[in-house]
Amino acid sequence: MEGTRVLYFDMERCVGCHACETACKIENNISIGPKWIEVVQHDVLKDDGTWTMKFMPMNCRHCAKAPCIPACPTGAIEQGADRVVLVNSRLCIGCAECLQACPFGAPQFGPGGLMEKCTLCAHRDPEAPTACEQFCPVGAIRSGRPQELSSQKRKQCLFIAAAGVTARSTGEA
Amino acid sequence: MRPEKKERMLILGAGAAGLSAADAIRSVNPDSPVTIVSGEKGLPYARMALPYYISGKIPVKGIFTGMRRDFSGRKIEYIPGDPAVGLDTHRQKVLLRSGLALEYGKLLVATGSVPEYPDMLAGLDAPGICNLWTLKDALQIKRRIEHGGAIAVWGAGFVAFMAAKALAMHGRKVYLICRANRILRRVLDEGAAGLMEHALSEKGVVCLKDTNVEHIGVLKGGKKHIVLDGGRELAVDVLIVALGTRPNTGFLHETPLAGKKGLEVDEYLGTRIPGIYAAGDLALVRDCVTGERIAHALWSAAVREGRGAGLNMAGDRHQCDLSLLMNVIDLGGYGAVSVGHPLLANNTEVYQFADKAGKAYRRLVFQDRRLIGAIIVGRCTDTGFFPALIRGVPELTQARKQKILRFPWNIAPALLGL
Amino acid sequence: MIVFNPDRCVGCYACQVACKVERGLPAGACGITVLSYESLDGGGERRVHYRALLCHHCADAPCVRICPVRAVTRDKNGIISVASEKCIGCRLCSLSCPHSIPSFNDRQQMTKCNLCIERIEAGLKPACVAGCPVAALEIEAPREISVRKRRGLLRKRCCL
Amino acid sequence: MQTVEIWTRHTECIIIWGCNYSAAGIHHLRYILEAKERGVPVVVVDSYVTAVASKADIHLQPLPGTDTALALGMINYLVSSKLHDRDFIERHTHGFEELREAVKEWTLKRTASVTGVPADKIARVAELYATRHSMIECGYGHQRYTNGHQAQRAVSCLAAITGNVGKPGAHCNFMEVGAAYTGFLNSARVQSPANADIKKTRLISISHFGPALRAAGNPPIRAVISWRGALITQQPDVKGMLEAIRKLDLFVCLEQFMTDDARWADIVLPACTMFEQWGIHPSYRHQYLQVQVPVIGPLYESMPDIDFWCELGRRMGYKKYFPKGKTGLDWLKELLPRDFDIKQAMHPKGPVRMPERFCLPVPHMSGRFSTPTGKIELFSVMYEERGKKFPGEWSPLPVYYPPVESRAGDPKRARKYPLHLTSQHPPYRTHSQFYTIPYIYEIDGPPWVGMSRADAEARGIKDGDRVRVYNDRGEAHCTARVREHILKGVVELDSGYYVSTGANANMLMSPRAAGPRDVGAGIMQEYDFQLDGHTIPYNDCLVEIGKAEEV
Repeated sequence: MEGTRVLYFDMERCVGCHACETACKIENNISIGPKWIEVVQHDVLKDDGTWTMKFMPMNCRHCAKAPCIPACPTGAIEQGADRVVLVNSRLCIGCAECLQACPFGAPQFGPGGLMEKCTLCAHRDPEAPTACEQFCPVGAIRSGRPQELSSQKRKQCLFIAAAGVTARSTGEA
Repeated sequence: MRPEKKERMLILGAGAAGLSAADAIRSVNPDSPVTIVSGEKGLPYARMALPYYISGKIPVKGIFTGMRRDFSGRKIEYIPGDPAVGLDTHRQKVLLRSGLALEYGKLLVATGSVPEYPDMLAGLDAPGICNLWTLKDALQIKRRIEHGGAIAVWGAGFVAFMAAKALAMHGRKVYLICRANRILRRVLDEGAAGLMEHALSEKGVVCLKDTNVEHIGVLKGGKKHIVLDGGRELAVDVLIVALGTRPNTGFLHETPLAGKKGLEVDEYLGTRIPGIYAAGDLALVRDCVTGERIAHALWSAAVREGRGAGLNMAGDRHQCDLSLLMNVIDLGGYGAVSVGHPLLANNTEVYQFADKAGKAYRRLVFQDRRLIGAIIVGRCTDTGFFPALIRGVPELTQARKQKILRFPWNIAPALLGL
Repeated sequence: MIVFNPDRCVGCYACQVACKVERGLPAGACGITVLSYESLDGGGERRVHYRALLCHHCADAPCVRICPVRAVTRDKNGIISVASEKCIGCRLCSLSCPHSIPSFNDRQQMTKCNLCIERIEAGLKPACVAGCPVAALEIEAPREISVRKRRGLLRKRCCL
Repeated sequence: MQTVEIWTRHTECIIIWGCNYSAAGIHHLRYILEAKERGVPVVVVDSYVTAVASKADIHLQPLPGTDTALALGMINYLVSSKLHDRDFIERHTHGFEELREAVKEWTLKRTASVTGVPADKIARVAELYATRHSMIECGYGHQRYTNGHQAQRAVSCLAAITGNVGKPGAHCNFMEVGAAYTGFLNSARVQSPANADIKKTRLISISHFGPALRAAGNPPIRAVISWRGALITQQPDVKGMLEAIRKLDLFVCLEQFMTDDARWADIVLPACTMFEQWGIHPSYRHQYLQVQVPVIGPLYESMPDIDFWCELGRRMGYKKYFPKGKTGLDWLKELLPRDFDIKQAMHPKGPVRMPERFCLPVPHMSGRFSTPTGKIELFSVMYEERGKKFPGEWSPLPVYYPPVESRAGDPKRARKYPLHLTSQHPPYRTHSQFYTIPYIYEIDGPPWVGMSRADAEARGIKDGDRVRVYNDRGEAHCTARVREHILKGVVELDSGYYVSTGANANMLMSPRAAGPRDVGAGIMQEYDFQLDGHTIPYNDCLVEIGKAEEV
């Protein structure tokens, strides 16, 4: 998928400020509770016997072969040509089967109990950054074409969510 | 665009479609005025539950689907016993029989269907001859069969079957007068119908196939004398006529919406007049297997369409016109399910399975790599998977299909990716 | 909701027994169903997989929506339960449930998982969860599942 | 203060001392991380494993309040290893010999035993620092102790003896915003208008507000207006503060939220939000500023703060100086240098740099320093002089002594209250601000106290338990967070929880002051903020933790 813009997360940069969470909530008007993107933290023992912390923002990875899609019993989750996985809330019955299938814990459940999750800011312009990228103060969330990443960075950024905007942006071209 | 706050949502009909629509409107729009008009008196009830009421399984209060406080608590106006008699699409008004004219912003026609009557026979107006359609009918039947007696059911469709079953379970002698060569011929094949007939006969129902009613008379003491076309004669206390239904669209005859088969709707359940929607038995929705426009007189379809229409009325854009045929009947634990079009015959692959004891039966019909219909008799634990599968969720891959055909008695593992 | 871990299940059916004992259910009806299925793995070995069919207590449950006599209801805690005495046995719920969860007792009344509400109120886990000898079942809120999975991923990543 | 761009481009080693950029100044982190990705080693000195420490190549974790010892140990190690910059010392410093003698006692072994940092780690960092073009970024972490002024002096001396001062990318940055900013925004221009009848004002220590209100005699203080601050929440000795406030005739608060001050105020005046009024935004550690342009008019009865003060001035009879209709923008224009084009600072594109004449990109490049000797005073002549005039701790050479309230400083007290509480800047709030925002509360959760697993286990506390943090001054109730990364014996309780939540760390703090000068009751005469210091030793606090009783 050359040319596909991807969103990538840099664990070496994330400092756990949760700005992405709040930016996402404000951008998508999410209620208290569900977190389309969430920064998680983990204590790690270093080689010298002292402790340190690791942070990582987690959102929906928009997997190429998303396990939530076959898990959904009502066909409410769809993946478009741009690879963005979206949920149709009118078909969702809130059974949370998708959450059990998702290894990333991405599906969230709002006050009505229906599934909602990261849309990669699908309502924004295809070339515009997502809210989380825009408001990350340390550049831990960035988007770009995979070939723009150095191999070093690519190694650091295990988690790459495909924000396949190619289809959206080059569709007309 | 959300509708204006003051815009009245008028729902004609308090059946499954009408009430689902009201629920759906309220779920997204807690404020707009909603009015439900019912042609029948009293509280709304589930027509489906009437056979269970006459069989004695539930008390009469168990059939009601909406209580007054449900309506008042959610600020829904409920007008019972006042059927619509006219519609003025220009002034956006509905005229009720009492003379009341209701203005609307959005209108949902969900007046359901009415039973078909055979037009030829004399004597149908005698007491003890009725449909099983309204609560009034049910109360009448219940009263007449209280102290035993024989009952004839004319027709062999879903309602007839449910009536016969209900009364037989109640310990009554029941004759099922079936014009075709099998019962439930629209939804079951011979194999399945045979099993169900057998099960019925074990409960004391006599199925008279390839038979029609020639003459009806009334004997002394009120018993009905029924002459059948084969020359056989029956004397019964009650005759239930259940020969099918037609859409209840009479009051629309002067509007552009009038149509004998039902109301044409688009994929958002809107009719050709903006602001007017239709759902339930009279809405001509697309069959999700054949794609043809047809009115499915089903509870499940009415609930689904009612909800969809309600959401669209409240300002959503929710595509919801694909309807799936599904019938489920149960004879005291022995059930039959028919989903989709299991009897379709062109370019289909048909697989039939029967267990050794001759108790369970399955018919799976595929067309162009799709499952388009299924009949399941006995062993009904996995039936919930069929409607979704026919709708294409999950997709029927070749591997899945092979798994289903290898283990046809429980398709759940094949669908859950095991 | 009750979460099933297929990697742990050994197909002992203790959950089904626990459920039936707890709720006094007859044969044929149960709040949890364990399915088994065989497949060949990469090395040509036969493997048995298990999967529990459990009520998800869906937020917008089709069974609640479709029940003609409103016998299936969702309470304030989100638990979907059936009032047996109201049930007419029309089986629409079982046809509408995408997991075919509703089962029927000998009186043709629908029975299904009620999350053992009495046990939960008494501070206990549901019977199936408590009865599972290999901890393949756990009761967990969706938010907890999400947090557990997200944390777990980071932990895994940190241990690389 | 050097501007961030310079040090990210030229620096070869960064030491972040007592500063958690992820909580206070996250906008700098991008530059630090970029430098790190360029291969620059990043060292963090902090008792906590902060988010910034988690990004460091080397993290030195000294025991609370031992930073002075750490810096002195590093100086001694460098001098004895001959890694100091003799040329720079010769030309730009004063008192090196005295310092060399004074630090001799700080062998690596002793330093390691006092600070708890392994000796090899100290040596490694010292070498790294001395042999490269290095930067020290100081926060307030090591300064909020009673020995904090000496810690900062020791760190500065470390920079001076290695010559890492006044070169692009090599400097010792303190949290300074004041000098450049006050010069730029010249409030003196309106402070004393000619011929104005303004009574002589007294400088009251806000950290000693309680004692100062009692001590102020002529005239006594009768009314207080709390404005853009949190008098009750953010100052130590909450009980003393509340007592003093109770005795006032009038306590007024300008607020939008039900803060502690608003809760205690006799009158709460509806204040404008930043979206409704003019303002100006500088920041710590960089040289940018931005003019805040109102995007909506004041809502309801609220009014811009400047309007309130002007109106008050007019009512008090100073109509002449507070003309009606003078907007926030007019005031800003008056305060800013006349040749500064305010329009560029109002541009929606963002902040602009202050003109260079107010803040040099690389200060001290000239090698001239505004001290009596004109050099960097390792032996401070100014301190010596000042010490003759005012009481206090005026050691002209940096010396280490344990903080007054610490395990080493007060072993008797530590037997009763063995845990060292340090209250850091909350990462998701600005002190007590934003506590009321649901999205923030969702992230931060109810008030919590962090403690090590060893301390928790010794007290039978599990993660998530309700606990009581207490000493003889007060107590705070919060949820325990038991974490591996917290040092044994150290307790983390974020500052800024409202007193009304029952989890305010200041309930436990003593009203003593940090800094060389002892100001007694808190009314300060002839105050020199460059020398006298006078901060609050928020990190000088011993507590004990116990499980809270079930209610």
